[in-house]
Amino acid sequence: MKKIEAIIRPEMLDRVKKVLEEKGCVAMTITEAMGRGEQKGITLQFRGRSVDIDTLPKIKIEMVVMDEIADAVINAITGAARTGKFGDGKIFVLPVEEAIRVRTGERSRDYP
Amino acid sequence: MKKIEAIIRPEMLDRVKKVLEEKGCVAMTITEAMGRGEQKGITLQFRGRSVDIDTLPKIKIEMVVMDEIADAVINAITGAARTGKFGDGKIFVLPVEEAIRVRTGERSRDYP
Amino acid sequence: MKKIEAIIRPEMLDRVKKVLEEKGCVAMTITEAMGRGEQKGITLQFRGRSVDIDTLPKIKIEMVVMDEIADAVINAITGAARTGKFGDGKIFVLPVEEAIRVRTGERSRDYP
Amino acid sequence: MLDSGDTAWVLASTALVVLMTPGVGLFYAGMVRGKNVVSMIALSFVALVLVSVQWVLVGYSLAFSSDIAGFVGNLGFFGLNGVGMGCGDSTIPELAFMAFQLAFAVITLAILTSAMAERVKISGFIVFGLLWTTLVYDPLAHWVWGGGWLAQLGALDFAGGTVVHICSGFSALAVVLVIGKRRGFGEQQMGPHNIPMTLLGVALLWFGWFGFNGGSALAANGLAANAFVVTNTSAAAGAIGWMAASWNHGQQSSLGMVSGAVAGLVAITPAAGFVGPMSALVIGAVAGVICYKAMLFRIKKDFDESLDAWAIHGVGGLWGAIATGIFATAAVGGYTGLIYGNVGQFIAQIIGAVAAIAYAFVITLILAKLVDATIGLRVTEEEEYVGLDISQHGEEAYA
Amino acid sequence: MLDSGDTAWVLASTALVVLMTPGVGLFYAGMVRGKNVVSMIALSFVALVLVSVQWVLVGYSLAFSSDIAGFVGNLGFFGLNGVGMGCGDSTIPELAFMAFQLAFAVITLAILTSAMAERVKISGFIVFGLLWTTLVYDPLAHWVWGGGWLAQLGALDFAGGTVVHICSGFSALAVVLVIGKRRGFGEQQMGPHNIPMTLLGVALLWFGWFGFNGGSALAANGLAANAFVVTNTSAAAGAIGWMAASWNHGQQSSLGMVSGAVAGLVAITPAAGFVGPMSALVIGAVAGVICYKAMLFRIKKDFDESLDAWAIHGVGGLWGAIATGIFATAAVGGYTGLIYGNVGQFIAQIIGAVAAIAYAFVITLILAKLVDATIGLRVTEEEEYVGLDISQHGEEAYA
Amino acid sequence: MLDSGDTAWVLASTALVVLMTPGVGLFYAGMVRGKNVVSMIALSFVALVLVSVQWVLVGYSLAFSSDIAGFVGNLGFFGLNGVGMGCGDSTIPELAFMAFQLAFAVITLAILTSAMAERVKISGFIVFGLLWTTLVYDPLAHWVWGGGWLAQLGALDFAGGTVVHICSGFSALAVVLVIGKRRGFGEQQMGPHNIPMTLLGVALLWFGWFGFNGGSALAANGLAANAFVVTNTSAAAGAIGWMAASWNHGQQSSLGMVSGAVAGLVAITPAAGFVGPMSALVIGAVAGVICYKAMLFRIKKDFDESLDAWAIHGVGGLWGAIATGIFATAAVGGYTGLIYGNVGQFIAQIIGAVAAIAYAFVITLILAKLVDATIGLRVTEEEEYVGLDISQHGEEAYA
Ligand SMILES: Nc1ncnc2c1ncn2[C@@H]1O[C@H](COP(=O)(O)OP(=O)(O)O)[C@@H](O)[C@H]1O
Ligand SMILES: Nc1ncnc2c1ncn2[C@@H]1O[C@H](COP(=O)(O)OP(=O)(O)O)[C@@H](O)[C@H]1O
Ligand SMILES: Nc1ncnc2c1ncn2[C@@H]1O[C@H](COP(=O)(O)OP(=O)(O)O)[C@@H](O)[C@H]1O
Repeated sequence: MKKIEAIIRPEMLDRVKKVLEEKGCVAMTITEAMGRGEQKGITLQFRGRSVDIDTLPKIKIEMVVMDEIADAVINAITGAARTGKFGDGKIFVLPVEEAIRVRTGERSRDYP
Repeated sequence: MKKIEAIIRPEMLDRVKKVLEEKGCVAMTITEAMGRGEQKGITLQFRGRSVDIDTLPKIKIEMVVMDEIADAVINAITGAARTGKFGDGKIFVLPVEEAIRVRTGERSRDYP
Repeated sequence: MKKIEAIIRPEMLDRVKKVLEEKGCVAMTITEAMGRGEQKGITLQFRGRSVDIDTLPKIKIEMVVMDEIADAVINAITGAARTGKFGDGKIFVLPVEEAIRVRTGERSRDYP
Repeated sequence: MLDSGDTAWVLASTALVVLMTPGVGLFYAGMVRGKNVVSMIALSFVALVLVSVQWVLVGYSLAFSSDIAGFVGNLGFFGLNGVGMGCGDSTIPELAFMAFQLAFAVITLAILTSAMAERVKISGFIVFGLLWTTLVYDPLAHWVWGGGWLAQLGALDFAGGTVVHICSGFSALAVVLVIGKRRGFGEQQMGPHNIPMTLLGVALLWFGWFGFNGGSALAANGLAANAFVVTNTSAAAGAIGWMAASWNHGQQSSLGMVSGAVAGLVAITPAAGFVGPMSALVIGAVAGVICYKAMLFRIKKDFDESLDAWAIHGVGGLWGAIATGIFATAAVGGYTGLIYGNVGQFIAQIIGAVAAIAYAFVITLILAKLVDATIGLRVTEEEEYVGLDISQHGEEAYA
Repeated sequence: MLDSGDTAWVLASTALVVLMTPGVGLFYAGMVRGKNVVSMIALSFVALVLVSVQWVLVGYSLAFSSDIAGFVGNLGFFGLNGVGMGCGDSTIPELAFMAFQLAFAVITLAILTSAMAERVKISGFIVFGLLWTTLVYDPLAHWVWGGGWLAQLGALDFAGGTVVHICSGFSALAVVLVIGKRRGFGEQQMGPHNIPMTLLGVALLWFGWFGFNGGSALAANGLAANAFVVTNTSAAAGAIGWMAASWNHGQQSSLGMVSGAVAGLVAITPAAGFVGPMSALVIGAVAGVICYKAMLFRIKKDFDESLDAWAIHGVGGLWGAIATGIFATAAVGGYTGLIYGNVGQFIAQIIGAVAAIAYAFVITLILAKLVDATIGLRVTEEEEYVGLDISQHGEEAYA
Repeated sequence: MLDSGDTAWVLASTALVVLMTPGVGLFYAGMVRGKNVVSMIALSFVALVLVSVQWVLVGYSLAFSSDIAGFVGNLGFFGLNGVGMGCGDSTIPELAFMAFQLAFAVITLAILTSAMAERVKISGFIVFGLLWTTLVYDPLAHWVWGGGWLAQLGALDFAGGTVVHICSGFSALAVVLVIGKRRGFGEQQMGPHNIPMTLLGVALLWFGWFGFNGGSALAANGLAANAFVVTNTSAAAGAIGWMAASWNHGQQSSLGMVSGAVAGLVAITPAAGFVGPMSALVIGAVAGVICYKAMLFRIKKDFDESLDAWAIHGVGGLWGAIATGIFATAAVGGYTGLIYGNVGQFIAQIIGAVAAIAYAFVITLILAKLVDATIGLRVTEEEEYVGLDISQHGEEAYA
């Protein structure tokens, strides 16, 4: 079982959700965040001065999925969230040991 | 050492906190999130049309705990956060390799 | 590859960012959170009554880094975020299995 | 004959009172949860929209045209027939008076939305609101201001303590009995989501109240100035009263302070043209204390009338009506109260208040039950859970 | 000779109209994304600041001093030369009239910022705004109110349906053609970030509009009262009209309701001193429906004029101008419209509206292209991406 | 004899000035951190509540009853004794004048809360505020407006440049010396948490200022119209002045623009009844520049008077007092200034300003130290850390 953490552009959220839905992956948790990558944000030019926009708004999608579909999810997100420009985001895959469904109390090592 | 990520209904937070306090578990980090499970949110009926409420507000509780008490914490949360209806949430357990206390700089593999 | 989750005082964010930049670590994701440690927040005295301030605002910094530099990052954060008083925060280290750069689709087990 | 100064003041006052209705919306909306904010403000706007039309069509006529049996007006002014730009034997145009009164009818319904917070069905509210303003507000306004039986009895109500505040406050209580508590009430936190919004609402209310009370002199004269001054004084005293009464409960909440101010504003409303500033200090301070106690009582009784239209407007209005009978002084408005030995006035005030309470409460109960039984007054459980903003308006307050 | 009541009312009205400009800012700012909030409010303040200075220097003179060829005033009042504390043959000081008119010039530019939302360069806006108010607004105001050719033709515009609303609304359309769509328009969600802010903006607009229309009587009299009443009536009817027209699209959005109210306010503006309350019901309700349809049309045409200055102010103003020619009744303002058989008035209204549309659209197009080609009207792609708050103002709305 | 138009205007103006106090609250609250928002707005409300009561009890009497040694009034009007609905030899009711003056006393204390932002103990503020309004504001108001020594000297202050702005601004400086910096000042980011809230506050201030200055004519006449116009002109010019002065520092911040506008409003306040619109352009523009420089100076000196009551109200008021002595023209208010060769007026203005600065600064210093040494003016370190909203009010602004 994997946790997929995708940090994407906020304006790409709708597209990503749609693509994932088509793959039958609907369960997710979404958080607002601020972030920057190796480019250190964006640099704007003002009359000869350059101003760093330190961090930019991002959306973090967290999905816990079975090992088998992790790759498909990653590819779906990557495809939908890409613009090809700096700031498109990153996806991280973390191991999950167990998942519990609160409604029923079910516990499982290879949900969800 | 485990990280317990519980995604629960916002209105259950107070109960969950209380139950955990009774168990002596007070340290936690709380984030607001939006989420949906396999049901894809809630569907409302409006004059023959059905409207999907895509994602609903959730609270994410993160607690890093010693392996020994993880189960107790999970059970406490599950018990307190349950209404028995869809949307009650999920708990995920992730491995943690190390924990550092900023105040003192102490590092430990089985805190917290 | 490690994920470093540092929960710090909001007012320390600027310092922490600066110290990390000096070390060449700029990529990060920042989230607002509420938290409490073992002290259960802060207790204020009002005319003989004591009032618990349950949770206090915190900032969560998430950085995925190569194993080699994890220690340096941890030390940098610890140094910059410390006031020596309760509430300084914690840092947790989690294993990351894979990282994907959305812009290019590159996948790697020891980025970032 | 037209007096341009009086007209300027009444028109300005009318604008101020109209602004109070969104003010009520903001005041309330700050105190509900984030998922019902749009709804709460929208309800006030709906009140403004509905009553604005109802009033020019029939409301003004029911309240102010020739009297039928002391109970209600006839349809003589239907569609503002005969209500024109002229002044009759007043100093302001009839249309200005009509507009000023319109703003009162509007806000009375807006205050009442307190009782439906976070659970009312928008269609149910529209139907209920139209019935209520027609069958509860309009007759009551007629009783007191339109030459009805309370006017004949000599009950005083300068700017609407009975007509506006008792009426909306006790109607709110009746509505709560029908619509019931919000799900989770008493178990979950349902605290205010945005206190600055509520404080802004109070700022607009305090500001607008100068028109509410000051404009009720229907002239720009010494009486208006007196009403203006006592309004401000009572508001301040109300805030102090509430703060003092709640002091030992620890820190001083801003919501408490402004609730006290509103209580003071409510209580001085019926008295504003009959008492002086020193009486206003007393009236306001007592209002702050009483309304605070009423709120505690409401909480103890477990009524989910949580924006406190009853505790503040109902109880504050009741106290104001009585206080008018106590403190009225000939020097201000030509009438005397109990402290000058005029028991008759005191009794008239009590009769007026009690009659208004009974009428508003009973008719509102019937209307609410009627609407609830037919088209429904309350949303479904799931609609309530996701919040009225999404379920009733398809909107989210904040993105 | 000075009438203190008239003066009190016009000064109060002027203050109300000035408040409308930040009202427009809040109204718009609630509807944009969180990264352009400061920008949107600031644009209204910039309009207030710029036009306040331009108007006392040259604007008032161009609009109201002696006529040149029916087209524009001369520079006789340059720097308010000869505009003083006296009343001439009016009942209010010349300076009061000047200030009242200033507030109209200000808000007209503020309305126009709709078309530049989330993409305008602040320096470009400053230059464009100064040119536009001087070359588009001032002549148009002269045509209608300053004794220009439309005034001579007999076209009626009580409070600015043509001068303010047609002018800003159709100019907005022209600006959009030059400045283009926001990046991502039609693909990404660009919904409102703070609906309560928009509702607060509408509250201030509704409130201020009493001064806008009521004050346009330039006296505190029956005509002012009539204008006041029809304003409120049309606003309410507009809300109902829009709600009814959009009903089958599901729940009732609060933004729809208040958009309808603004449509009603716009449409009654030119008519407020010429029609009675029952006509206002019709004018408002029709405005709600028409402006809603105009918005749908605008969406279908894929115009990114998303705060709908065109659909609401432009189309609403057009309908109001025509409606004045239909419903004007001698009983209110001394003029009659089509329903009383006066075809001439109806035609004059249409000529006036069409001329204003053509003039505003064409000159705005030219000015916008000019500014765009020189200093630039639009920010760079990256500036737009991070948002105007950061890129143009170096500020973040919320921390 | 009563003039209804004058009364209408003064009552409306009073309402406007009362609204400015929550306006100050919102203006300030937007600029503090999210944990001190309720506190910042509440401080303004506390000022409104406290001074409203103090003024009717003793404040009005100390300021306006018969003179004692040119320094202060006596207690002749204690509890508004003898202040009634009649007009004396004015055209407005005494109570209306009293209420108008009340609103000035209120806002002066509210402005002063700048100096205590994010660190004041609520109980300390209540005690300090009562002492300060009684011992600093009331005498100063008497000196200038109540027939005290500055009035006798011939110092001009039309609407409170000295009484309100110098007084609050320089008092703020004194308070900061006693209360000290916020913890972390200069090290941590303490930026504005909600700029739209601040802009809304400015909108209410600008709006209310028309009553502040226009109402100070105490009549609805040409003088009021002049005051109204120069107020708007100076505000706009102030914004432009500040923007120009800060231009080379990159983008144009909205906070800079509105700070400049407030500076312009402050500076024109003493002059509004003595100068014409073209002088107002100069006064405002210079105010924008000077106050911006004062802010830079304040930052350089590392004073944590970060909401800039001193830089904007203090320095702006000082410049306004001097500017009155420079630009006063007989054509407007009957007095002449330096540019007409009247050196005496210029000197009187400087004496008045310096005396007010000295008095306000010294007495405030003493009072602040006194309160700080007894019940304490500042919260504890932990209370400051969690924020005043939680620690002083038990509330959180946003949920
Ligand atoms: N190493 C990292 N650790 C945590 N978050 C990261 C890391 N790298 C990128 N991010 C997140 O992803 C977002 C986009 O990253 P960015 O570097 O702009 O993408 P890219 O370089 O692939 O174009 C950042 O704003 C940040 O939130
Ligand atoms: N696989 C998942 N990955 C991430 N978050 C999830 C996942 N499943 C559920 N969640 C989170 O838990 C919340 C509740 O889930 P839900 O499916 O409604 O619970 P249940 O199906 O057990 O009733 C969701 O809104 C979402 O935030
Ligand atoms: N075990 C834990 N799990 C999750 N978050 C924690 C844990 N311990 C601390 N935190 C986070 O760190 C913050 C600071 O912790 P605190 O206990 O005050 O630090 P310390 O005890 O080192 O002074 C808390 O507010 C909380 O957000």
